[in-house]
Amino acid sequence: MRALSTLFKRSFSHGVHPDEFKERTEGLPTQRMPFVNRYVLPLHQHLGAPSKAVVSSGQRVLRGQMIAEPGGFVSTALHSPVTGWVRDIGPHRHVDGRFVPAIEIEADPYATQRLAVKPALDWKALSMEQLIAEIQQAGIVGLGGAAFPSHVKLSLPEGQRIRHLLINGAECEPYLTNDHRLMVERPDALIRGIQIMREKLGAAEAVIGVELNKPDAIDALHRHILPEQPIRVVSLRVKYPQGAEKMLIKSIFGREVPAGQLPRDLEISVNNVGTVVAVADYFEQGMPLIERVVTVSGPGIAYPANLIVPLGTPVREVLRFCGGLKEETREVILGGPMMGMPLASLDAPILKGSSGILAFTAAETARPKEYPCIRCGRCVEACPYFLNPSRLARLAKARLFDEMKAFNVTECVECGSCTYSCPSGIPIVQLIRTAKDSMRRRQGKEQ
Amino acid sequence: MPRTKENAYEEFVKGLWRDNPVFVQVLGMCPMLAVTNSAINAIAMGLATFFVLVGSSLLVSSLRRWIPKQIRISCYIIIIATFVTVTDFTLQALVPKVHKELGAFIPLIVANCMILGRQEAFAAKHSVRLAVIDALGMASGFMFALFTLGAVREILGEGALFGVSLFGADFEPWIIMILPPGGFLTLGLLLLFFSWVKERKQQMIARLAEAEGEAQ
Amino acid sequence: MSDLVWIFVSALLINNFVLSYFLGLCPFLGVSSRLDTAFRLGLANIFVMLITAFCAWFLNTYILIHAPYLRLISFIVVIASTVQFIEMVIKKLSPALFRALGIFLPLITTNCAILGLAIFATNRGYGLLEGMVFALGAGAGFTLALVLMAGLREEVEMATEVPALIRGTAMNLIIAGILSMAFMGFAGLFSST
Amino acid sequence: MTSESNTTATGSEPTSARLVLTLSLAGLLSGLIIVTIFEVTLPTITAYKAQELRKAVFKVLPGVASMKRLVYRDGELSHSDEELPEQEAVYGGYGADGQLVGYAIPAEGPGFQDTISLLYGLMPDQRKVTGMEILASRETPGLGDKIYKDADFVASFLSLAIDPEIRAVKKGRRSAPNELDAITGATISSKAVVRIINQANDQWLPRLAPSSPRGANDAEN
Amino acid sequence: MKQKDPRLLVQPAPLLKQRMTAAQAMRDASYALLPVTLAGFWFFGLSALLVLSASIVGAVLTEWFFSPADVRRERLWDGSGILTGLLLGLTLPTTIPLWMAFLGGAVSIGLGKLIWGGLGKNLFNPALVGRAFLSATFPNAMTTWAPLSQPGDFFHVHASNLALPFMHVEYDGISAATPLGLMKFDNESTPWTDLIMGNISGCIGETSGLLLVLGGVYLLLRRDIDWRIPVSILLSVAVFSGVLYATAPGNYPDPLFSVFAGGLLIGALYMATDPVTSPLTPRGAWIFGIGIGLLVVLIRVYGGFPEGVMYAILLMNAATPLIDRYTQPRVFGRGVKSR
Repeated sequence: MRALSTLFKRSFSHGVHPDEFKERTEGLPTQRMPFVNRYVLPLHQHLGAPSKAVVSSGQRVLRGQMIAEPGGFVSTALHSPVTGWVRDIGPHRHVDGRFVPAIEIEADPYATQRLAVKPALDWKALSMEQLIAEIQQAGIVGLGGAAFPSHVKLSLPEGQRIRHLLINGAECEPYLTNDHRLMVERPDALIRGIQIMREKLGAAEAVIGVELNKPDAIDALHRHILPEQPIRVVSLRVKYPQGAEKMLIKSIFGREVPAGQLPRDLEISVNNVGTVVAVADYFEQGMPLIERVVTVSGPGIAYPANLIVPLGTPVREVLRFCGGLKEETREVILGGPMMGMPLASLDAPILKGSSGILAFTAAETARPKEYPCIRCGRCVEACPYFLNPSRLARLAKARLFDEMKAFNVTECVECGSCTYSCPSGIPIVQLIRTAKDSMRRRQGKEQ
Repeated sequence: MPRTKENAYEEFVKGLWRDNPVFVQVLGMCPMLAVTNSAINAIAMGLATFFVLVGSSLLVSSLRRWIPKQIRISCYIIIIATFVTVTDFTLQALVPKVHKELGAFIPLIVANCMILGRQEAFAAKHSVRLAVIDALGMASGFMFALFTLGAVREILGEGALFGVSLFGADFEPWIIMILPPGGFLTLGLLLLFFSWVKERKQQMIARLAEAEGEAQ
Repeated sequence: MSDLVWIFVSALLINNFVLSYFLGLCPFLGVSSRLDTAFRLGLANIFVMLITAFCAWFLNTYILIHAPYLRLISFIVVIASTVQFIEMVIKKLSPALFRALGIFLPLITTNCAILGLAIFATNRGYGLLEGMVFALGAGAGFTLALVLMAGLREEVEMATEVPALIRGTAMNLIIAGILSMAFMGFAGLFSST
Repeated sequence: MTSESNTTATGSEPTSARLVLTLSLAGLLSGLIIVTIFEVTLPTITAYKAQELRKAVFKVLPGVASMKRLVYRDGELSHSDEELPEQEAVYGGYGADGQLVGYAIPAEGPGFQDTISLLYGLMPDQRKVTGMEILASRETPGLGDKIYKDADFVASFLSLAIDPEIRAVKKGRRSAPNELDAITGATISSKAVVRIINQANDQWLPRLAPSSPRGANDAEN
Repeated sequence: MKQKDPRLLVQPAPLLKQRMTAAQAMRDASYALLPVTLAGFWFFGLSALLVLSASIVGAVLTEWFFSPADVRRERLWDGSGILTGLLLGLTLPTTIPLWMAFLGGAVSIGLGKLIWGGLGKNLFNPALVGRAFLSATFPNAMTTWAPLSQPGDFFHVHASNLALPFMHVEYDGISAATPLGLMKFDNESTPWTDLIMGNISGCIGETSGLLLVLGGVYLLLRRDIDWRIPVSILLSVAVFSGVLYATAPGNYPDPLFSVFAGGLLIGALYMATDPVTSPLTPRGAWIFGIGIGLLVVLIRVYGGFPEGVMYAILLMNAATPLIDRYTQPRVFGRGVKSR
């Protein structure tokens, strides 16, 4: 029955439908991860300019205290996730294995870890500019994965307005259930957050897009929306990459965001459910973004879980809390299996954009031996941007970059649907990514 | 710029093999593929081209001081066309059967870019002696290529060479070889074969050099 | 009427100038690496062929009956000068067209397909209309072969797996051979009805 | 460039008058050479052509001793040796007694691969074809070229009724005097030959009056 | 206290893969051809088996000979060479000398595949390149058909099969005409029941329409082939020949005959659908299919050959790069306005 109704649900064209693997964690209530004794907070965990540290080594910091201020407009503040001492401000291992500037904080094992924050704010009294400034101060970024500073998204250029506030609850990446749990467990907070943003943006309505594989989340939202609230919940066909904002807009409004433009050009603002909840928490409790929900899953994890993890917790500690990695684990991914980052070291910390920790065994990481492309066209049918990935991959191999541009490689969002769908095991998106890097480097040289 | 005897020899040999107009420079293919369905046609075409090329090279190089450069191409074309017309009539009178086989492709020698190319690239800049030697080499090379192609196509296509049956009446001819696709495929495969030979030779030289290096 | 259809189809497909008569091979192999240039060369070629057919008919009917021996030389002179003339006219009248076709016009002068067209039309005794239809078919056939070849070559260019030994002319000739085999399917078209 | 130094060696930039002069001189010279060779070879070429034609005509018209080129002009046939474009001609064949035996008619039309041109003998009063010779064709070697290589096929034109029209039928199914066996594997080429002859018949039969044409009188002299 | 880290792989996402593999697609195609192949043995006896083996051996040996030593095994077992040889063999007449079938297999792989850089890079269907070569080279051998073998003489091998290489072929006197040949030269139609059951003469694999469709449906269900291609080919052939048939039923074959006779089904279902040589885009697939249909009807009705499927597919193969180029779908977000 569900399969049948799925067929008629609106969605974007193309895309893929990988196995979901969500059943292992979607029923698990979110747990709070206990404090550990060491936290590492890289100054650059969002898109844009890095934050600037405002604390010094040895200084005592309280949980929720700002430790770094925005380093520019496209940048946000950073807060201590724990009460303790700043141990070091210097290079620490990042997700990709490189060393980046970070603040290391040692937790005070005897502190109460009560939030040391200012009281709730009366958001209704704030002007839009003040609200935006507050959100920047709260360090809120898009929690879906891209970690784009939310206040930037909310600041509109002169003459533009927002008609629809679109809340992204698609969570199309397999394995991940953190948004799902958030919607099930905190629909009230979500709706309050929507209320704040919708009224401040002056949007006529808010739409929450949720994929059909989260019926309990849809129910919970329906139960909490008051009849007079202009909030719609739209259930969507399960499909990857529905969570990409342009695809979500296509699915819900049936409109394409023109290439090179942003959703706001269609008078739409898209925000992740986690982000909206963070906004609500900040204005109601004064709590800045110091923790987030992380799904820990994958065949290499002994006890999968949905956890509220303080930012900066080393992945190693999270894994240990979940029973450690199984012997056969081969790869650990921060984020979803389609677009996440492979971890080079378990010392890497949880960042604002880390939606999951997935541990994979040989069965998942084994790459099939690469076979020649037989032009079966599955990647073409998968690409949500209607590109021709097989051709782009061939051009990338032949290093014909100008040709690649002629075939619109710049539109590629690297969602990985092509690699997923390729029966020949060609790492299409990886080839495209590398080619784009070389192109960027070459362009840099020319300038 | 006095030239030694060896140079003259060089000029001759280069057209035959190293800079073979067909196998290496891939020039003048229009008349060539069309008439190489038998060895005899290939030779006839080769001779006609030979005559035109040598004759016009001779004339161009001897007149090179009097031909103004602005109209040199037109002059070359007139010279070549004259030779071609002469060839056309001569063949028609002497060997009408061959002329019928070659048909429209004799006048097309004019458009053979190899001939015009030699005038522009060589005859116009060198002495009569060298120009003729070069033309002889190039024309021989061209004829050699035509013959190879014609022979391969005739042997497989009719089981004969110069019309003489090679394998007896029981041979099953490969008809494609005397059809147009056979021309393309044979030339393509011959080019492939020659580049393979060349590569082998280079590998061999490299290996010899290596062996020598080790011996020392 | 059916004669004209057959002349057209024959020149276009059955006896395609490039794939069956081997005429115009130099541009076919030389200018077929990019699709858009191939297409424009083809168009320029059709244009010149039409004019050549007209000139050849004119020469044959009014001049060469008195001096048949001047056929070849007059064809060449006429082709060369018409191309030159067209180049000048186009340059004056339509600079855009000149930019599109201009660089190909001198190339066409040495294209044996043009001369071949004039000679074949003469040998077969075509009248004006037949000659023009023949020219149109031959030009369109040349363009068709050129464009197909260019499409195929652009694909081959991408294939890094093509053995280095084959790359280049050998490969192009073999592709042409296969194309020519495929065109054999048109043999006998419209002749049995 | 070396050629540049060559021209500059003869003097400064040549004037256009000189260019024109050079070109005309070249043209003149080349014309002279061509005319000479043409004049020298013309008799041989013409003789050969005439001989070939004669051979062909005699082959398709048995029992002929002399022939004449007849052109169709102003509604009747007349003798003419002058070749003019867009003029249709046949060859009248005459016996030793000077009587008209029949006509050799050149015809052409589309074949399997390319145009087939042929010459066939026709005796209008006996309503039959007396022979056929392929002059030029590009039919497939081994198959279509049997239209002139297959002796049986060529022989079947030696006496072939033309009424109502000639038909090529599958080998072994020949049942009427106006039918002939098509070549197995070259049906299209066989049919093409037949069609070319039929079309030429349609065109020429009305023109070839059963009585001897005017030009024929000359042959008796 | 320090936990032992596993050796972590840093392999960029995406890590998930669907289960279909290209090698599986090759095997699927071979399975789909199995019923037709067996029917070929049934209809034509041992000769069919010999011809098929010769073409497969020709293909596989060529592949083996020209492959670098280190990848030989793998190339041999990826199944594409066998598939090419099988497809070629199925389109040959049973009377063809074995050496010609072998040569055809070798040409298929050599000119159809290896020179292009191997599997996936060829722009023409390899089996059809081999077949076109044989058709142009030995037109007689390629158009001499044997009638169906009688139950008793399954083990009868045509003398012509065993002709010595390069030597002239003698046929054992029995010859039959294909339905299309009968149509073309004698204007005789064949009952469609015979066409569907395979009670006709022709190439080894083109006799039974029913089994061909069966295998095709299997491939369609496995999503190995693009449904648009066979559908558009068969539909356009039916429509074009239907229009002709409607104008003069006596002169033209009826649409059902046109679809089931000759190599159309095997071509439309197994050769034109070869993903390597057909367009990638959906719109391109339609154009490709309609183009083939049009050419098939054109060659069959107005051309010099009774059958034109092979040429039609090769010609459209040649046009595939152009079709692909001009049917690129509109990139998401291109050509739309924000308001």
